[in-house]
Amino acid sequence: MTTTVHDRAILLPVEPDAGKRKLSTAKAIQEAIGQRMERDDSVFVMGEDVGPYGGIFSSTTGLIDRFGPERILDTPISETAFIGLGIGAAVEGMRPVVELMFADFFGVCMDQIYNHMAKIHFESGGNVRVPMVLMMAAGGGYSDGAQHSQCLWGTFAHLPGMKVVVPSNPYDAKGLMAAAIDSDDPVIYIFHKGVMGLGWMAKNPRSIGAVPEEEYAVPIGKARVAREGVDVTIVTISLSVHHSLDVAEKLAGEGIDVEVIDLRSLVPLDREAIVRSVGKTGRLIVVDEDYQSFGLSGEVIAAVVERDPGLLKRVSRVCVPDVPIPYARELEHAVLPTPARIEAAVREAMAT
Amino acid sequence: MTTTVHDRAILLPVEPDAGKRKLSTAKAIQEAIGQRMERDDSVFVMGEDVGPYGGIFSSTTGLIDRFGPERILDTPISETAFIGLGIGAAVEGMRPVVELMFADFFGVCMDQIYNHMAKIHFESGGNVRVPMVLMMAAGGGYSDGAQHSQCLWGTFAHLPGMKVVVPSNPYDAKGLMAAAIDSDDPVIYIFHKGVMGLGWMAKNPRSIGAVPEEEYAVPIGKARVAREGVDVTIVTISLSVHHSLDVAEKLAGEGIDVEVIDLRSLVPLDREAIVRSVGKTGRLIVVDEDYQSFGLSGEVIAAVVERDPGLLKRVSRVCVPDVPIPYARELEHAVLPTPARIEAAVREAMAT
Amino acid sequence: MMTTAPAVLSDDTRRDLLQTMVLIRTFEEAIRREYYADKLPAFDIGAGLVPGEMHLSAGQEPVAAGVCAHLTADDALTATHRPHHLAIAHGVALRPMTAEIFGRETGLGRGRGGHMHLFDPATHFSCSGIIAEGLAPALGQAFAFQKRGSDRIAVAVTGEGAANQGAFHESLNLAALWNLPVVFVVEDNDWGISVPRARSTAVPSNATRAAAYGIPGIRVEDNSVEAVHAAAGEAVERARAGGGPTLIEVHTLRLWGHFEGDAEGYRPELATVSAHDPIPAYRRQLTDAAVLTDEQFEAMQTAALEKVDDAIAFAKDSAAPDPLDRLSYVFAEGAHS
Amino acid sequence: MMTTAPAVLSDDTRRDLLQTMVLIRTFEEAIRREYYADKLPAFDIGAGLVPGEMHLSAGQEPVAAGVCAHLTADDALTATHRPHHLAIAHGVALRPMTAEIFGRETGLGRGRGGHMHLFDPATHFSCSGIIAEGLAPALGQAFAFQKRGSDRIAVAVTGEGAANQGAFHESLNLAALWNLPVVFVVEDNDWGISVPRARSTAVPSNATRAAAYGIPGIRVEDNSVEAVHAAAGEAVERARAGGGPTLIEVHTLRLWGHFEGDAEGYRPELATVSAHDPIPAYRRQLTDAAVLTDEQFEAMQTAALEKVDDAIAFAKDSAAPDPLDRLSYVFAEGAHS
Ligand SMILES: Cc1ncc(C[n+]2csc(CCOP(=O)(O)OP(=O)(O)O)c2C)c(N)n1
Ligand SMILES: Cc1ncc(C[n+]2csc(CCOP(=O)(O)OP(=O)(O)O)c2C)c(N)n1
Ligand SMILES: [Mg+2]
Ligand SMILES: [Mg+2]
Repeated sequence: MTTTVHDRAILLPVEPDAGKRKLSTAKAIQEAIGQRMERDDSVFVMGEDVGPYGGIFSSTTGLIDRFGPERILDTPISETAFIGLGIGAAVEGMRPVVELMFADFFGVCMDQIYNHMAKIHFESGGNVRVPMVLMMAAGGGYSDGAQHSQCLWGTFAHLPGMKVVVPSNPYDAKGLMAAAIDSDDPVIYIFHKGVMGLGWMAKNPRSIGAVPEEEYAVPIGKARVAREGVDVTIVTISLSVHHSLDVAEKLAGEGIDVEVIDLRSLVPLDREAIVRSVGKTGRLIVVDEDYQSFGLSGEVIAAVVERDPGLLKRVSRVCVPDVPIPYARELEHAVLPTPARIEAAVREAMAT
Repeated sequence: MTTTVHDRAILLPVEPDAGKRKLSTAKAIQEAIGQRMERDDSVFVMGEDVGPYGGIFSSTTGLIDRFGPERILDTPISETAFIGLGIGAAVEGMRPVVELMFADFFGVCMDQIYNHMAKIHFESGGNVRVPMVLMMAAGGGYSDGAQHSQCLWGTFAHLPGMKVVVPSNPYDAKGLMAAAIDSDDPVIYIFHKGVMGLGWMAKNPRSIGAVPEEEYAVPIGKARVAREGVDVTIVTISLSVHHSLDVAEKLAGEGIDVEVIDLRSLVPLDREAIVRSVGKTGRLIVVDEDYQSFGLSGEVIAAVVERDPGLLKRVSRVCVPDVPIPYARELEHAVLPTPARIEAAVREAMAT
Repeated sequence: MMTTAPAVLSDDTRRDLLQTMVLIRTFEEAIRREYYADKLPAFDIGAGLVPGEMHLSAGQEPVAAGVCAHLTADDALTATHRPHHLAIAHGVALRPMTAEIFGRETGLGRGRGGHMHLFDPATHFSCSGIIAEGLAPALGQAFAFQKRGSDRIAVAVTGEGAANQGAFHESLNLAALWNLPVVFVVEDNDWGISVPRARSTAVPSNATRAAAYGIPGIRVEDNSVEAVHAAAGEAVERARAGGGPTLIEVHTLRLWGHFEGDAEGYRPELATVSAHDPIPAYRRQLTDAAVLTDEQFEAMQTAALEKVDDAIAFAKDSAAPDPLDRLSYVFAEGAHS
Repeated sequence: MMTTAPAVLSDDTRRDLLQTMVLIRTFEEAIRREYYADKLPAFDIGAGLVPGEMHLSAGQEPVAAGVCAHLTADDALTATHRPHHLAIAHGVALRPMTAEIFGRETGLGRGRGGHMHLFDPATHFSCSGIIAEGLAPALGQAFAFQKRGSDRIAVAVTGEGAANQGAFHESLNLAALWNLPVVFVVEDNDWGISVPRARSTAVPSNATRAAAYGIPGIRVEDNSVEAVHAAAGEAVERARAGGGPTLIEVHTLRLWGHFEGDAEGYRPELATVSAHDPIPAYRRQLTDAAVLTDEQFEAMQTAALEKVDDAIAFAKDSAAPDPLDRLSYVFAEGAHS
């Protein structure tokens, strides 16, 4: 149960200037995994259709050609068995990157995830480490129905012992994946399908962006001020960052100056960054594609009030209003945190 | 897929005077199930060790003697199969009461629970009902370790489509179980082991209380003001209600007047009751034995601030601080919301 | 494991089986057409009249036709992410089914469910997009039927990939233990998305696995609707008679991609797949046996096309759900959240 | 399914097996004594020096002794909620193990884990309180050993009740498919808490289930340590040689209750249970075969008692964890929440 010692890549927490080489988020993830695999043979990838298919949402495209089926392993549809296998391998010092195809499928394997992967380090008094990455696709917006469109990061974040990382753009995706693989702790790495920059799904231009070729890590637990502003703070994550930035840019023309905080991870939650921003604006909107109640949005609000109940002049949430994700487009787009809903929330906040 | 029509029992949401017949919470649950089984043969009970053993935490004691093994069914250790069986039987108009032995085991069967039991009604556009109760034991305090001491109600409450009921005392336990069986919706019914009034576990005297013999239902979704007060509001649930009342009684002697709200359910959450109380006291303490972040406590705080950010003068949380439940008593009692921690929080709140 | 020799079927039954298969194929072709109609040239999975993932069943018609011929609308059937063939063969009404796939208020689920979530109380049909998780609810339907003393049964269908899920094992054990009237049908189409059977399943036949539960296991090797019909007939009869569950695996064919948009680059035998299409094969068989004329076959196609066109027109003419109703149907009763 | 005839064992090996069994029993008796010492007369599960649920393994020593005789500290072993016999036989150091059960800072998990959560990196031992969920991590340990080209193996132990969990099925299929060096051992003690085997399991022997994965399945019927030793020897050798997994079921005995405090009212054969105690039986067998004298047996008991007393004294003398450290060890690195 020894753990391979990794050279830490240099931390570059700030996105470099654009104009450099651009990648989609999917390619950025592939690159991070590939670079780590090249210099550390304890890293391997395992999951359904991660081999020749390249991952249903292209998280592993091309890796099997470089590393072969011994290190890029297609599994049976046995999530409990292969996630458990990842845990055991990690306990013995390997660094598995395991893919759960959709976050929605957590229900068939949650015991391995939350009672084993997340608790072994604690139960062993720190004597056994589980350096494993469990990545998964999340999110809706393309009519995939109630069992294939959920975000669910709040569910993982509520349960102690795993870090929960949710990148919004290619630069962060690469750097956070590198940090996740380097981490001696289990990391849930959730990518929203809508930020992957896939050719076959509508995408926001921010799904493709400048990514350095060299290795780097983005530290887990530090939020990013995606846009500075003084009037309203939007605290958000993942695809909703793109929507929020779009809305912010639109409203800037009208003199409304929105600050957008991209949390980048739920666990650890960068409470400082939230409080700092709300301290400036006094107005908080939490935008979250996960279900509204008992999740991220409540925690963000509590984080502010707990620090100082006087900070907040106004608060609101733009989340999925505690309904399963409907199939019909008209309904789905009525419950997702769309730019239209975000814009309405900002205007309302400014009106008070 | 017809649904048996039930006579609704009269709703008696207010606990009758004491001095009547007293029961433990466990016996109150048994009585509710037994009374419903007597007049509706579509009700049956299923789970591990619910037959001759009577339920590991005595939720079904004696039922097999009255109703036989055809209606009180011991199952294999196959939670996915038997919870799924409950769902299918409910879809065909039966009213299963299924026991998951410990809430901690949800990870082996969560898909049936949250993607099927909770979503079928919605996905079918209301055409298929799933009138099922899934009851389970929760909570720590007796050194059962990280996999047998969790509360986890926040996890269920975050996911839409199931009601989440958590009684704190015998009267409510009977009435809420009756309401849960009557409900045409799936209901998660969580009983904390510490409120069951078991002979072999330390218990608060409030685990035994007056319970009418006749049938009645306590409406799901209405909080109860367990104690009126004007200085501080404690919003809480389950065993923590007992602790909070104990602390309130103690501090009353010092002139500190604590209001205690027993939520009784997370879904629906009685936001009105919370806001009403905080509107009076201005000071909110959320006491919750579930993990602190991304759960009930954040949601309660958000519920207040969302309504009016000016209501709160002070807020704090007494929860499990995002660590797995430790085995050693010294550590476990340092992370549980003990009376000592609650008392300290009230004093702190009063000091500001 | 045994292989059942097909019993001699009446000419009518044989034509009925083919008719069902033709109806299914006609439906799937129409959905495929509609699916792509407004997504090309730049394919966008979320766009068009029929958005989202789309798993079609072409090639697997023999399973649906052969099994469902033994069922009535009182019997329950649970299907998977690839449910259309089974729904049609079981008699789910085409109009509301199609409207659901188009996400309309007139759909089976008022547009809330979609193609992987078809629920029809009238025929006790349901499906789930989560692998193998539809098996357990079927047990409960069978349980309810058994308790009421009826001879109704439940059929639970799943893919060969699904036979490696925990839910498969738990469900078979519990059904066998409680002697429930269930027939388990595994559609072995050789693939679980891009993973071939040999790289997912440690044994060549899932019928072998029946022994792990002390129940009969049958593998139908050749995607023949009549062989399926025979095996299912025995199994259904056993279940109705109180003889408990049976596991049937059918070696069938995924004629198209896993879902629409799947280029199947991973599939080496791609070029020869269409040669194994079971519909022309069965048509030839019946023609050779002088059970079917060309005119009769064309009439089948016409009848199918009429039904399918009607259903699609119905769907297109139906209203979309009102966004204001977005919070409805979470609960049957009581306030929302 | 096959039954392996015990090979002839050396006298030393036979005495070693008995010695291990005696050590385990001595340990369990001591824990039982300590468990009740400060809980009676009013039993309170959370009170006393050893609080919480307590699942003891008396009667199941033949499994632990017979299997672990083939392992070294480099091999991995995963156990269940009933883990002490396996931990001891695998060589987990008694002092930190006992201290963990007493919830002390010197324990294997610094008191964080408890009796169902013993983790020992030195012997690659671990356990889990969730039924059947320990199997899958064992696959990963075997995978890591295989990747490194060693002949180390993993053994995954579970109860007969656990063989109806989904994790059992998935783990056996994946181990067989990837030809992993794993030995699966099912301890059939006839009971899953209060549910007898016949009411949980559709087949009389889990060895039958090996066929569902194309691997050898063996049932040892008589709780004989030598029969277990023989079956495990073959399976371990097969795994080390690259021959893949084996499933062994041992019909063993739960001598005491499911957990301490269990009155076993549901158990009809209660009165006759102690007659089947494997330790006196094996002692008699060895005495009859002139392999063991009474003095040797008494020496075994004395040696065992010394070790156990030492471990318990160590535990009692150790400090409890500091409540101020309550937030430690959630993460290996980085700030907490
Ligand atoms: C629990 C779970 N894991 C993974 C998936 C993703 N998935 C959808 S279909 C499929 C392949 C299913 O293969 P098979 O059971 O053979 O059915 P087929 O698609 O061939 O009809 C997979 C892996 C899922 N829906 N549910
Ligand atoms: C998933 C899960 N379900 C239920 C339990 C509760 N439980 C603990 S031990 C046990 C019985 C286990 O029986 P078996 O596998 O035969 O092991 P034994 O106790 O006989 O050693 C049960 C049901 C659990 N720990 N985990
Ligand atoms: Mg398939
Ligand atoms: Mg057992």
